[in-house]
Amino acid sequence: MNLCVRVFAHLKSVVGADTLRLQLPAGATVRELLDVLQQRYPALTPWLESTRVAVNYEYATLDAPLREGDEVALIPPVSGG
Amino acid sequence: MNLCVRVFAHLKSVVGADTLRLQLPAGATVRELLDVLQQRYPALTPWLESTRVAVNYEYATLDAPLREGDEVALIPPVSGG
Amino acid sequence: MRYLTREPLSADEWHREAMSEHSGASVEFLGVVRRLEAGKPIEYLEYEAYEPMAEQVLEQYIQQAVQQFGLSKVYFRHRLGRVRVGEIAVIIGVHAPHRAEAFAGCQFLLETLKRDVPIWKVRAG
Amino acid sequence: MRYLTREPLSADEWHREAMSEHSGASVEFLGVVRRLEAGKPIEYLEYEAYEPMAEQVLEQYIQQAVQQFGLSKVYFRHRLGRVRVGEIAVIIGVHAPHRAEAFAGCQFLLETLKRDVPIWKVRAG
Repeated sequence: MNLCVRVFAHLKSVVGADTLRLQLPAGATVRELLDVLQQRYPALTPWLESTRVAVNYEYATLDAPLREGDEVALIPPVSGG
Repeated sequence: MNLCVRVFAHLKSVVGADTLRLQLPAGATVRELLDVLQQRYPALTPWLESTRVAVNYEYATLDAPLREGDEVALIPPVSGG
Repeated sequence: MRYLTREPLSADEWHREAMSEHSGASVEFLGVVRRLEAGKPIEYLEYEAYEPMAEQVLEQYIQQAVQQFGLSKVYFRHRLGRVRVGEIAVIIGVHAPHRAEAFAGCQFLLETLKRDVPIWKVRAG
Repeated sequence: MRYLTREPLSADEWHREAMSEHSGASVEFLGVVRRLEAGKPIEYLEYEAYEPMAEQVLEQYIQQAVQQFGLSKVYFRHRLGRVRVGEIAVIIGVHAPHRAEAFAGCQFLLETLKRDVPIWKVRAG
């Protein structure tokens, strides 16, 4: 399946883009997505421990399965207010 | 010494006045004042456990000595706000 | 009287207070007379105070709050006499560098009001 | 957008909200940009958000706060883009029957903002 991953705040300069396009096997999990991202963007590695993943505007666990068309986002620690 | 004791809120209806005049020996304490008040106004007794005494606008302990001219007040539980 | 008044209260005066450039947080509490008092419908509450002592106790606690929580501004007003349903009985506003101190300072002043400031609800009607 | 805006924030709109007769407490928090950010003087902060998610997360937490604390009204606005020193970045206002729920509800919303709402300070200048 094709996935598009949105990237926010300082992670945009880490990966050099605000949207990443990936191909993953159908049913891949959030953890598998993060593994592929680390391989393609090694500079992300130190940031991933503090990064959460949102799927369709909700925080997702590492073992959540992804589906074609999901809106996936990398959410670094928030700092509103 | 002559003391004048101010009374507030529902205690005014308990003693039937908003100011009480008392004669006490020089150096009498807050506790001795309360003993005299209980004798003169037995209806006060059930209220005294929850009543604090202020001397010159500050809460006073039971063993604080009183002086001629002190402004003494009986402070029932407050309910501002 | 500085903190007590018999006039209707409005928060407008507090809302016009400028914030210091070192204050990042403003917290405000308004206490308003509710329709139900002790489960019964009312039209008003009447407040009485031992006024000079209430002013002095408030002044002491406000100074303590400024020190303890690093508040840059405090606004405190309590109304006396008859206060109708929907009208403001008390306003407590504080400015502080950060949110934790602002909430703690405002709540400290409200709790000391409820515990130690000689003001009483003397009548509901 | 309901809770996020790129326009300057003012608390006037919140201050005009009427209180229900069953609400005895109003608590308001204003977060304002300070001169010193991380110890250095600044002129402004810039905020970015993942806007549709931020709106959805805020809506969920506001509904939770209304239920959990019995709030009768909630006002929440966060500004995005450039916010200058002294300007308001966030307003959280709540009405509740009593003071404890009002403070708890306002602080709950502020803590969830700081923890879970995808908004970031992306630049200081």
